[in-house]
Amino acid sequence: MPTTMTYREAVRAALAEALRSDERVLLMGEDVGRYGGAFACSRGLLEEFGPERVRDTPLSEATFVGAGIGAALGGMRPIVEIMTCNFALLALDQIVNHAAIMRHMSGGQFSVPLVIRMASGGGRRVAAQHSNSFEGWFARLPGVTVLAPATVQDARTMLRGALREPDPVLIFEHILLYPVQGEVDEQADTDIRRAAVRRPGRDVSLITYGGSLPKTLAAAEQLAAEGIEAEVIDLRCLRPLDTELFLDSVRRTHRAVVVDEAWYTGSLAAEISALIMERAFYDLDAPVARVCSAEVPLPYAGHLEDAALPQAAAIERTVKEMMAGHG
Amino acid sequence: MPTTMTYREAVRAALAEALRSDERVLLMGEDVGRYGGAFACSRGLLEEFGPERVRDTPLSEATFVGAGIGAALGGMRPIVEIMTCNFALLALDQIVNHAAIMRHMSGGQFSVPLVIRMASGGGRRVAAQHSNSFEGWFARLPGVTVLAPATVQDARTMLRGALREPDPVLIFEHILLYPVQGEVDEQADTDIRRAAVRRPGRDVSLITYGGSLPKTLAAAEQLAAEGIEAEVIDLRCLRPLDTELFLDSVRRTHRAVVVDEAWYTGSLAAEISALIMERAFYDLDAPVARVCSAEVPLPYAGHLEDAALPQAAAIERTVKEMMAGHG
Amino acid sequence: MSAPEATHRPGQALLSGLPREALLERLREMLRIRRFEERCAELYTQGKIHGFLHLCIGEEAVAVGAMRALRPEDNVVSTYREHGHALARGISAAAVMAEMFGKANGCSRGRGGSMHLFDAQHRFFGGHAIVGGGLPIAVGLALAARMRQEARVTCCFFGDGAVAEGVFHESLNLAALWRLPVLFLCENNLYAMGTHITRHQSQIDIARKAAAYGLPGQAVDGMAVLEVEEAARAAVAAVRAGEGPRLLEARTYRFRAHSMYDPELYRSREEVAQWKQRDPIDLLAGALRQADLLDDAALAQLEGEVAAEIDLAVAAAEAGPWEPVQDLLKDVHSPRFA
Amino acid sequence: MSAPEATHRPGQALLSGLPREALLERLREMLRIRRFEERCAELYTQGKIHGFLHLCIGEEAVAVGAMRALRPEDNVVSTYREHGHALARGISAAAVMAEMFGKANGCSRGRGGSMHLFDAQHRFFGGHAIVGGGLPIAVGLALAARMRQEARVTCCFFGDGAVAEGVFHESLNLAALWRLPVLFLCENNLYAMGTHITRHQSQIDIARKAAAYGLPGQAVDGMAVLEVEEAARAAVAAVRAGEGPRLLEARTYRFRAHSMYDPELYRSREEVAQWKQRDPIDLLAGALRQADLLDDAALAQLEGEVAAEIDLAVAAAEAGPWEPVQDLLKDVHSPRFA
Ligand SMILES: Cc1ncc(C[n+]2csc(CCOP(=O)(O)OP(=O)(O)O)c2C)c(N)n1
Ligand SMILES: Cc1ncc(C[n+]2csc(CCOP(=O)(O)OP(=O)(O)O)c2C)c(N)n1
Ligand SMILES: [Mg+2]
Ligand SMILES: [Mg+2]
Repeated sequence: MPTTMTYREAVRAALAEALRSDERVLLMGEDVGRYGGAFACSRGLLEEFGPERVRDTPLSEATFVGAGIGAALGGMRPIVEIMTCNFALLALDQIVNHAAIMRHMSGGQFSVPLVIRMASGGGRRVAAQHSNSFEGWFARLPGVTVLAPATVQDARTMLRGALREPDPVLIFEHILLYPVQGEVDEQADTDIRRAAVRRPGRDVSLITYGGSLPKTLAAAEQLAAEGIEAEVIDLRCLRPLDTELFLDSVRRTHRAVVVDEAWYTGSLAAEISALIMERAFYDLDAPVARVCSAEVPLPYAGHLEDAALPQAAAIERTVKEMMAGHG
Repeated sequence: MPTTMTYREAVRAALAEALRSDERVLLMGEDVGRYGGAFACSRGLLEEFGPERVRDTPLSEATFVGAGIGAALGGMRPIVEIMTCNFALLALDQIVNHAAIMRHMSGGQFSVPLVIRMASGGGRRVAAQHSNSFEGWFARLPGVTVLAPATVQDARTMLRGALREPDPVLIFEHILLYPVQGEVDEQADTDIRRAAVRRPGRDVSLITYGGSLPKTLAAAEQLAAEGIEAEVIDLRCLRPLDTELFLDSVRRTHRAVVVDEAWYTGSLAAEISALIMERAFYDLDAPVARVCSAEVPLPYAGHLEDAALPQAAAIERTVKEMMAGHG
Repeated sequence: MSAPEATHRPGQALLSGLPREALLERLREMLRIRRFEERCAELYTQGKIHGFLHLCIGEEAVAVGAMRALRPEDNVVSTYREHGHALARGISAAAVMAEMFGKANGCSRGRGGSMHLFDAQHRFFGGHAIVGGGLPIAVGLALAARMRQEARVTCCFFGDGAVAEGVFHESLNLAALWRLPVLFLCENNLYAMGTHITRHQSQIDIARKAAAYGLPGQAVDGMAVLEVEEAARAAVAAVRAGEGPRLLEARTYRFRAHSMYDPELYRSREEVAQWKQRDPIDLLAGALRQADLLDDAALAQLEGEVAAEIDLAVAAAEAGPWEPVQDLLKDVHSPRFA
Repeated sequence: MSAPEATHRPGQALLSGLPREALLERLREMLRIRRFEERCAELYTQGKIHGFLHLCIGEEAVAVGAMRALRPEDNVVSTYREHGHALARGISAAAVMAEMFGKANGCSRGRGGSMHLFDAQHRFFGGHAIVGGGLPIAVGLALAARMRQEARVTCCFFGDGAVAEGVFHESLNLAALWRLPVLFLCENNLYAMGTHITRHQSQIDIARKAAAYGLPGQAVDGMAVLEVEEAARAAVAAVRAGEGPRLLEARTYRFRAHSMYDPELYRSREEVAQWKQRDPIDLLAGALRQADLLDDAALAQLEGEVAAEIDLAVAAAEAGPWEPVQDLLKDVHSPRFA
């Protein structure tokens, strides 16, 4: 029986469920306890689960992420919150050179079942140091799973799947999604490695994830009004990529646009484009296009921020140009 | 009049020239002084230029890189050495969220003319924490220039160009290149933003950079023996990319293979492939292929390390399959 | 440390040495910051200011006291809670307010906003919002000054929360090792967002941490502007004299929420109310009154001047231009030399 | 601190309390590490071992003393200079040697090599070569032990160079704040590669840094195995008793180069020679002889046993299989649960 909630409430419910159902689970990070989480995703959890299991940390990203690794090695199932992915750079060494590789490097002896959640993305006018989209950087790492729940449903149930993984899982929550309302089926499937078709269509495949999904769906609606039926694919899992799903789509539509809030150069969109190149080249009627952020540190001023981020209008324009053969 | 030297000597000569010709230049990093540099690239410089200008730092990557930013803001021209790019992760926040964006975010008031050098790459059996190829991560950053000198000539003269840049420049030196011998023209052009055709050819464009250049040239020689004339392009500058140069080549050869030591997924090779998709799609006779590292933390054992890294044989095989139309 | 002291030094001691003009100027500066930020909070509610807005209300004595100890040629590196620093440093209220609006006449052309104030003329090197991120940069600025034989001191502000970051440790070590001219000025307001210092520091006496780097550390009452100034002057003099870096911990308190989003679940109204009894503005004003240096009329005049300046600043911000969208990519790179 | 002390405590005091067996065992363990590493150096020259090879020769007393203070259920987190730790912890010489060869019978299946020894059975959690990288992991292991109510102590080794890294600061703070059962064991050999401690630390008294975190710190003569053991036992007992973390600084010296590539331009032969007069093996052996607990024959027997073990280890390494290339990607991920 589906219930309605916000993305933020879904995250909180997922965290509560995790803490309730497995005593090895703990939640730690800056201000996850008393403050209730910078984005209010953990409000009430300290009260329910106590300070042993819901731990406010000092501002020491490298160390509390590393402590998550150690706790995982020691038999716990830590969920570490990094307030935003911007600060994850301070912990990157621990993620890249420790968590991700420990199992392989130790000859299979030590797995790190660690879940790291972080907020990501721009659009809230918090300027260049607080608006980065670094999902794609992490999606490069052998050894980790990278998730980008884009719907309230996924915010509610993907964590359950993440906690079943034996190796590190990174979850990116786009800051613009937190207030979004949606229906949730608590019992839904939690297979975290499957991409999803969010809107079927025959003319072009729009491939996206995370905070760009709503914009892409909006663009698809607009396009439909003009007779272009776009299929919208939500990648959901950025590593490993559910390549077959989007390749199947492209093989049917013969056209693809990848929408990614990261900077254009080196974006995950480039990887998707390269994969389509390698595996569906002969099915393409037009070159794959990317709609990404402008190559600029995100400015504070609203009109500039809007101009820098991928918007529904740019997606529409790109699709229409492609359909018209100017691609 | 060209002289012969090793890549290592070329780096050292370039550093000495920089220190000699501009009193604002200083060199700092771990063991650049008394030890002479982990790769012996700065041996003798402390003796020649003294401890004020050649500074051994504590093991504090974030801080000595940040100090480089500050020194640049304060009117110096620091060259910071991070021993290897593996440790650069510890300083990534300073590079990404400070150096790269300060000029834009300050409304154009504060430029950061900082040069950061680091060793990069695998192949010396130093295992997973010491063999990463992170150039592609940095090439994503608006605001920085990323160089990968692949020849002794470039090791000798690109630094001169880098020091003329008003904004941060990151230089990656592949560890396998240091002992390589080559001819150097001290007066050569130092335009750092141009890619170079290292071997002309008509059948396929092999696009590469840094430590993969020798392997790619070796593969091209082998292919020539079998009648396939590969054009080998050395990107030299990974950001901004000299896109026109490789697109021109692909438009002539109609085929491209990108060789990149980074892990396949999300590699710079993906970006090159996506760019060719977008801008030379209709010129292609076959989909662009990538030869990259296997998706694994680099193992210590030699046979496994060899198997994980891109090798000349794999490049040859990829080209031959492409020419044969199995691509 | 967690509860404010019940009594403070009598006015006379506080005022020692300074002429009335100078004392009123300090009061005026604090008032200016206070009223400026109160206006910002209103403008935020009105949708004129966006994003994160961190007010330093309650902490004005630290900004004003410290800035008085600096010279124009000195460098300042600050945090995202830096309106007070910027104003006390001499950046015009109009330039700061326009920045809050995101206008092109803002001190960072509207690209930085509240958290990223920059001003080359005043050697104000930001406005950094990665907690602790400014410390290494300050060390580098000091290195440049030393190598260029400039007599500049670099003053670096940071909060108690930043003390937990690795760069705090690395920066103090490097600066001390190289005896660089940096004043590390910790604004200890007892909280890192919602986390009380007793829950983020195993050793809450921050000044004491200086010993781990072999440098002098000192704590000062951050609510007493003249004490802050005196301590900062002494520290800056030592730093300028080549004695190496110093750590100064100003014990203060933020009266407002961490940011505009913060429901303040983590502290009691009583705690806040108790600290408000040591409002730095009231403390100085009270001492001035006790010494017969201030009366209602004089205070009203100060308030009036400050209000007028802020009105003008808001008007300038309102009237300011937006940066043209086609300039979006400008300044990602500098114009190339040569 | 930079010059070794000319005299050391007389043998009797050193040997207090332990039976001859136990004393010989400590000597044997140190010899085992020494001879093992000497053999590694030879094998490196012969091209059997590759990559980076960091020898701990001269520092054996720290590994042996510390490991004696630990129980099997305790955790060990180590560095890239960890052959001594691994051997003293009980990992077989054969498993370590095979790892150096890159063989599949190595303790990390040949994937880690010299810098990345791992052994689940001995709770040896690596072998980390990002300097300082192991510290946060140790804190987390201790957190897990605490939450699971296991009586484990986590012993974390790191060098003086690592003390400069931000994670040192962050890890000590977090461990102390949460009173976690970690022993932070600093092997201060006076150098980070070629950089002397006086050129990388503004405060060279590392034990003193503990005060910045409100935890007890102590320095011990790292050349005297029994002193290390005694200090480690006391510290481990306190940690196990729930008193929170401790910092123990063992003052030692590496007799060999930093790695096989290091031409040692940064220190004099005299300095090395002077330290060699305090060779930990000679110190213990000398004390044992003075107390009539060791003679030439007994020493020769120990040496013989050790040599035999190492011969067998090398043979096992030589004979060991290479991991099949088709297993390259194995263990990048674990088999998925459920
Ligand atoms: C590296 C980093 N981690 C987390 C944050 C989120 N954050 C912003 S301010 C803050 C608290 C900082 O506290 P403190 O240093 O005491 O400064 P105050 O806000 O009290 O002035 C946090 C956690 C951040 N901006 N940067
Ligand atoms: C983060 C990081 N920076 C630099 C290096 C290169 N490096 C390896 S060992 C070493 C010196 C470490 O000194 P110390 O911690 O004292 O340990 P020791 O080698 O003396 O045992 C350096 C600089 C590294 N491995 N990791
Ligand atoms: Mg604070
Ligand atoms: Mg050392």
